[in-house]
Amino acid sequence: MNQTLAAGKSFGTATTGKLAMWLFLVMDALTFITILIGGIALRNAAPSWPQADVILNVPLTAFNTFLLICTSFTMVMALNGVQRNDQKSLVKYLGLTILGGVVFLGIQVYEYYHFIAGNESLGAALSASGFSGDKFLPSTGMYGAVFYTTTSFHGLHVLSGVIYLFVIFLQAKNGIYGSDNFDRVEIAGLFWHFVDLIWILVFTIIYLL
Amino acid sequence: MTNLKKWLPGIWFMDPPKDISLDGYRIDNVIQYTDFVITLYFGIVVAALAFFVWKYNSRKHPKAAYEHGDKKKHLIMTVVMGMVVFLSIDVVIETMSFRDLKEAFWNFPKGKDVLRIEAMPMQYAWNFRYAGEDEEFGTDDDVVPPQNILNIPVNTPVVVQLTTYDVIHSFYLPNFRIKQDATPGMVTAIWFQATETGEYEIACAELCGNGHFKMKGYLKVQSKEDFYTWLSEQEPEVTEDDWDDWGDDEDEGVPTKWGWPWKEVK
Amino acid sequence: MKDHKKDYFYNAAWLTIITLFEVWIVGTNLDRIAMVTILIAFTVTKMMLVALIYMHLRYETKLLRRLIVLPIPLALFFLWGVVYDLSFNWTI
Amino acid sequence: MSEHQSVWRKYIFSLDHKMIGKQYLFLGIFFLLFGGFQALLIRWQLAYPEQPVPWWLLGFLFKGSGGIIDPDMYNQLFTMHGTIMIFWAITPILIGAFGNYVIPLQIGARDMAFPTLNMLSFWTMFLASIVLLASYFLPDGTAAGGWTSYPPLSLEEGGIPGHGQTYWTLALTLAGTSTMMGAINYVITVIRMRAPGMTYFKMPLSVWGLWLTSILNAIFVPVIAAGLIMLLLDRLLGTQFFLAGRLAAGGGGDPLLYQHVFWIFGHPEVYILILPVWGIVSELLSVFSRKPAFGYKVTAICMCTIVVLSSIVWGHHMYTTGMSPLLGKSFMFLTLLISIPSSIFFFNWLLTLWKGSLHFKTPMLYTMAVIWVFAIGGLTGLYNATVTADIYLHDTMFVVGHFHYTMAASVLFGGYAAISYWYPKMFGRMMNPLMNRIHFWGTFISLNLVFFNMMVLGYAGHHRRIYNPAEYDFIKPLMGLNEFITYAAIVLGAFQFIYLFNFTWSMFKGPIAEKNPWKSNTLEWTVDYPVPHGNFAEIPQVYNGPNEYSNPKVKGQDWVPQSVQIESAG
Ligand code: HEA
Ligand code: HEA
Ligand code: CUA
Ligand SMILES: [Cu+2]
Repeated sequence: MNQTLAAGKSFGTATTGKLAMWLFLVMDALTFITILIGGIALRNAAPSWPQADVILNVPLTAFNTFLLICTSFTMVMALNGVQRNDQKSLVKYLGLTILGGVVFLGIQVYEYYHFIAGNESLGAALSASGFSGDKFLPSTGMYGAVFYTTTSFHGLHVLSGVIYLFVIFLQAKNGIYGSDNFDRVEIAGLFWHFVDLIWILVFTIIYLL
Repeated sequence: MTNLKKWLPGIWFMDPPKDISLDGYRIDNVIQYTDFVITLYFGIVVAALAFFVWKYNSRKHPKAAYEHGDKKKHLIMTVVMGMVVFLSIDVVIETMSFRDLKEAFWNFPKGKDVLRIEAMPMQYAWNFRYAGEDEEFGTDDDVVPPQNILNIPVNTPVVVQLTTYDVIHSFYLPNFRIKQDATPGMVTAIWFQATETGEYEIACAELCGNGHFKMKGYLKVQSKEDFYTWLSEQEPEVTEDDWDDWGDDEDEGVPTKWGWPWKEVK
Repeated sequence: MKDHKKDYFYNAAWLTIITLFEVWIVGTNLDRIAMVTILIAFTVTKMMLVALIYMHLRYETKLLRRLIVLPIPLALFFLWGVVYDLSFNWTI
Repeated sequence: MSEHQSVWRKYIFSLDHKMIGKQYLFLGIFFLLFGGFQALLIRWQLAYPEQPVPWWLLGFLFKGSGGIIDPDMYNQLFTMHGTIMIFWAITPILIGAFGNYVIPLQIGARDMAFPTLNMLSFWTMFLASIVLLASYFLPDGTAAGGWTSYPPLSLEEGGIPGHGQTYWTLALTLAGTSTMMGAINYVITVIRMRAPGMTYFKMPLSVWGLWLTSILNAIFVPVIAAGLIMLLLDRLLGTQFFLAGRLAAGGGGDPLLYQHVFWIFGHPEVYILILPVWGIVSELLSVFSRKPAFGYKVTAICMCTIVVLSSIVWGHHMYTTGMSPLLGKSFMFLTLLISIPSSIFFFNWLLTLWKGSLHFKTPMLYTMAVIWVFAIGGLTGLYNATVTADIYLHDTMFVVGHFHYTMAASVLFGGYAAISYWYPKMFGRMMNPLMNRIHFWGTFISLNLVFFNMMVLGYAGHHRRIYNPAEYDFIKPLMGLNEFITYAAIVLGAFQFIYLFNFTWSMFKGPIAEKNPWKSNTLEWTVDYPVPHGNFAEIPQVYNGPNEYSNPKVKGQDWVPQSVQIESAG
C-alpha cells in the first residue's frame, strides 16, 4: 500500500513514523507534565516539604542520571553506526544502551526496596521530615505520593524503552537495518532520548529542588 | 440600570424561588438581560432559517448562486457580526457581572453589625455554629443549634464560612440565588442578607453520595429580636481545646468538636 | 550523511558536567530563590541539549520545531492557573 | 491486495479503515441505546419518584429493591449515562466511525497512516467496554460519583462502597488510550496522506472538524490520563493526592487539583464532541444548498481559534469552588471570547443557505436542526459563563439543559445527519426517506420539549443529580413539569427506534444506492460501492476545493468532483 506523499513537504524528510513518534512524545510529555504540575501545586500549597536529600539518596540517583545520559550517548552512537552501515557498532551500542537501561532500573528497584523495607536510619530521616514510621511508602504524605508516582511512571517508560530497544536489537542482529533502512532505529532512539529528557526534569524537581 | 425585571419579560415560564435577598436581584437582572438579547439573536436565526427555507428551496430557486463568500466585504461583514454579538451580549453581561461581584458578592461586609456563622456540612446534614455572646469562635459559649437548623436575623449581613466533614458539598440558597462549595481542607466563605422573614430551604448542590437528594436544611429568617431570643435559648456547646481534632469524637454520627477560629476574609 | 560523532560526545560531556554542577550547587547554602532559578535554567538547558542534538531536532524543519515547542506555553498556563488557585484562599 | 482474506481478517481484526469505522459505529449505537435507556430510567425516577419502574422500562431489573430505583441506583444511572453517552456513544460514533470512515476517503488516501494501530485502537476500546460493562455485575454496582467523579466522593474514603469506581477509572483509562491511538492516527493521516493537490484549504470542512477534534484529543486526553492515574493510585495504593481535611490522616492533597485536571481536559472534551459536528454541518449545508460553503476559510480558521481558546477556559466549571477573583474574572472573559468565533461561523452557516438552492433531503433536515439546537445550546452557555448568573445556575438543571442542547441535541443530530449522509457509501443502499422524515420531526419536537424544559426547571431552582426532587418544597411546584419532560423523553426515545429500524432494515432492503446519490464533490463519492480495501484504484489528483457547487464554468451539472479539472468538465 504505497502512496506517494504528495502533500506536506513542510516537515522535510521526516518520515510518517517519525512524525507520529514526535506527536506521541508530546502527548506523553503532557501526561508527565500534568503529574508534575499536580506535584508542584500540592507542594506549593503544603505547609512543609522535606528537603530532598534527607530521605532520598541523591548521589546514587545522580549516578543514575549520569547513566541515562550515557545511554543516550550510546543510543545516538548506535544510530550513527547504522547510518554508516556499520552493523557491528549498531549492535554493540544498542546492547550497551539496553544494559544501561537495565542497570538504571536495577538501581531504582534497589532504591524502592530500600524505602519499602525500611530501616532505622530511614526512620530517623523520615521523622526529621515530620513523618512517622520507618518505611517510606506511597502513602507517606504528599511527598511519598509525588515521589512514587513520578518516578514509577518514569520507570515504566524506561522498562518499555528497554523492551522496545530489545526488539530493535534482535532485529538488528538479524541485520535488517542498514544505511538505507534505519528509520525504526531512529524512532526508537527518539523514545529513548525522550525518557532521558523527562528524567532530567524529574531529577531536578524531585531530587534537587 | 435599575430593576430590569420591570420592563423585560423573562423567557422562562416558571418563576425562580422568591427572592428574599438584598442582592439576588442583581443575578436576576443579568439573567434577564441575557434572556432578552439571546431571544433576539435566536429570533434572528430562526427568522433567517425560515426565510431561506421559504425563499430558496429548490423548487422556487433551482439555481443556486455561485458565491464563496470569501471577498473582503464578506469577511468584514462576518467579523462585524461577531463583534456585534460580542459587544451586545458579552461585554454587557461581563460589565454587569464584574460590577455585581465587586459591589456585592465579593465585597464581604465587615464590622460589628455582621452575623458570623461557621458551617460544616457532612454526609448528609448541615452543622452550623454561632459564636455566642463573646463573639469569638472556640469559646465555651459557642452555640450549635440542632442539625439542619439555620436561623438568621432579617436585614443583617450574614457571613458564612464553610468547610466540610467529609466530601464536597455545596451550600445552596435558592431564595438568595447563591451557592458556595464546601471543600475538604479549605475554608470558603459566602455572604448574604435577607430582606424578608419567613422559612426557606437550604439545599446541597454538589453530589455527595446516596443521601445527597435529602441533604436539606431549614433556614428561618426572623426579626432581630426573635433571632436573639432564639439564640439565647440554645444550649451553648462546651468546646474542648483541641481544634484540629474534630471528628474523632462522634456522638451518634454527629461530630461534636469542630470549628475554627474565625478567619478574616481577604 | 554528516557524521556528528563529535557533537554527540561533547553533548554527553556537557550533560554530565552540568549534572555534577547541579548536585554540587544543591549542597551549597545558596539563597533559595537563586538556587531554584539556577537549577531550572540548567534543567532547561539540559533538556534542550538532549532534544536538539540527540533527538536531532536541530536538523528538522522549523515547522516541526515550532509545533513541538507550542505546548510548552500551554503547560505553563496550566501550571500557573493550578498553582495559583490551589494556594489561594478566601480566608486567612 | 489479495482478495482471499479470511473472515477473521475481514470482519474482526480488519485493518481496513472502513471496516474499523463500521465496528466503531455498531459499538457506538449499542451504547447509545444503552445510555438512552438509562436516560429514560432517570426520567422515570424524576417524574415518579420511588414508584415501581413499569415493565416496559424493564422494571424486573429492579426486583431486588421492590421494583423501585433506590438512591444508590439512581446515582449509578446518571453517572453511567453521562459516561457512556460521552465516551462510549458519541466518541465512537463521530470520531471512531466517521473519523475512520471519512477522513481517508475524503482526503484521497488508501487507508490510515497506521492501519494496525487503528485496529488496536478499536480493540482497546472494546476491552474498555468490557471493563465498563463488567462493573454492572459487581455486588455494589457501578461507579456512582457522577461522570465528573469528583474526589473525595470517588475515593474509598468518600463513602461509596465497592469497586465500581475502580472499574470506571480503569475503563476510562483504557478508552483514553484507545482515543490517543486514534488521535495520533487521524492527525498524522491528515498531515501525511492527503492526495496530490489536496492542500489544507481544499480539504472538506468535515475533515477539518475531525482533524481539529483529533488534535484536541491528542493534547488533552493525556492530561486526563494523568488525573485518572492519580485517582487510581489514591484508590489502590493509599496515596492522598485528592484527599484533604479530616479524611486525610497526615497531611493530604487537594480535591481541587482533581477538578482542575478534570476540567482542563473536560472543557476541551465538549469541543471534541462538537467539532466533528460543526465540520459535518458546514460541509452538508454546502452540499444541500448546492452552493459553496460561505466563508470556507473563515469557518476553518474560526474552528482553529476555538480549539485554541477552548484550552484556556476550564475554570468556568469551578466558579463556586471559591476561586480567586482574578481567576474567576479571567476565565469569564476568556470563555466569552469563544462566542466571537462561534457566532462568526454560525453566521457563515446561515449565509451558506442564502441564495442557495435548498434540497431538503434527510441529511439536510438533520443539519438544519443542528443550527436550531446549537443556537440554543451555545447561547445558553453565556448564562453559565457569567460568574454571577452561574453562582445561581451552577449545578442546576439549567446546566443540564445547556449541555443536552449542545451535546445530546446538536451532537445527536449531527450524528444522524452523518449517518444518513454516508449511509449509501457505507452500506451501498439508501435509507428510507419517509421513515427518516417521521423520525426527524418526532425527534425534533420532543427533544426540544425535553431539553428546553430542563432549563426552565433549572431557572426555577431545581438542582441536578437529585434522586427525589419532591424532597424540596421549592421544587414541588415543578413536579408537573418534570412529569411532562418524562412523557416527552419517552416519546423521544420511542422515535429513536424508527431510526434504528430504518438503519437495520435499509441495510438489507433499502434501494441500491447510486455511486453519488447526493451529487457531492468530495472524493469518497468517486469510488464505487463496495469500496475496496485500498479505496482508490489510482490515487486521485485533486484540482478543486470541496465546495464547487453551481460553478458557472461547469456546464450541464451543478457539481464537479474535486478530482476533475473544471475546464475539462461537463
Ligand atoms: C458539545 C458540548 C458543549 C458545547 C459546544 C458547549 C459550549 C459552551 N459552553 Fe458548555 N457545557 C457542556 C457542553 C458544551 N458546552 C457540558 C457537558 C457541561 C457540563 C458538565 C457538567 O458539569 O457535568 C457544560 C457546562 C458549561 C459551563 C459550566 C456551568 C456550570 O457547571 O455551572 C459553562 C460556563 O461557562 C459553559 C459555557 C459554555 C460556553 C460559553 C460555550 C460556547 O462554546 C458557546 C458558543 C456558542 C455561541 C455563543 C452561540 C453561537 C452564536 C449565535 C447562535 C449567535 C448567532 C447570531 C446571529 C448570527 C444573528 N458550559
Ligand atoms: C451525548 C451525551 C448525552 C445524551 C445523548 C443524553 C441524552 C439524554 N439525557 Fe443525558 N446526560 C448526559 C449526556 C447525555 N445525555 C450527561 C453528561 C449527564 C450528566 C451526568 C452526571 O450528572 O454525571 C446527563 C444527565 C442527564 C440527566 C440529569 C440527571 C440528574 O442530574 O439527576 C437527565 C435527566 O433528565 C438526562 C436525560 C437525558 C435524556 C432524556 C436523553 C435523551 O436524549 C435520550 C433519548 C435516547 C436516545 C437519543 C438514544 C436512543 C438511541 C437509539 C434508539 C439508537 C438509534 C439508532 C441509530 C443511531 C442507528 N441526562
Ligand atoms: Cu451534600 Cu450533596
Ligand atoms: Cu466548559
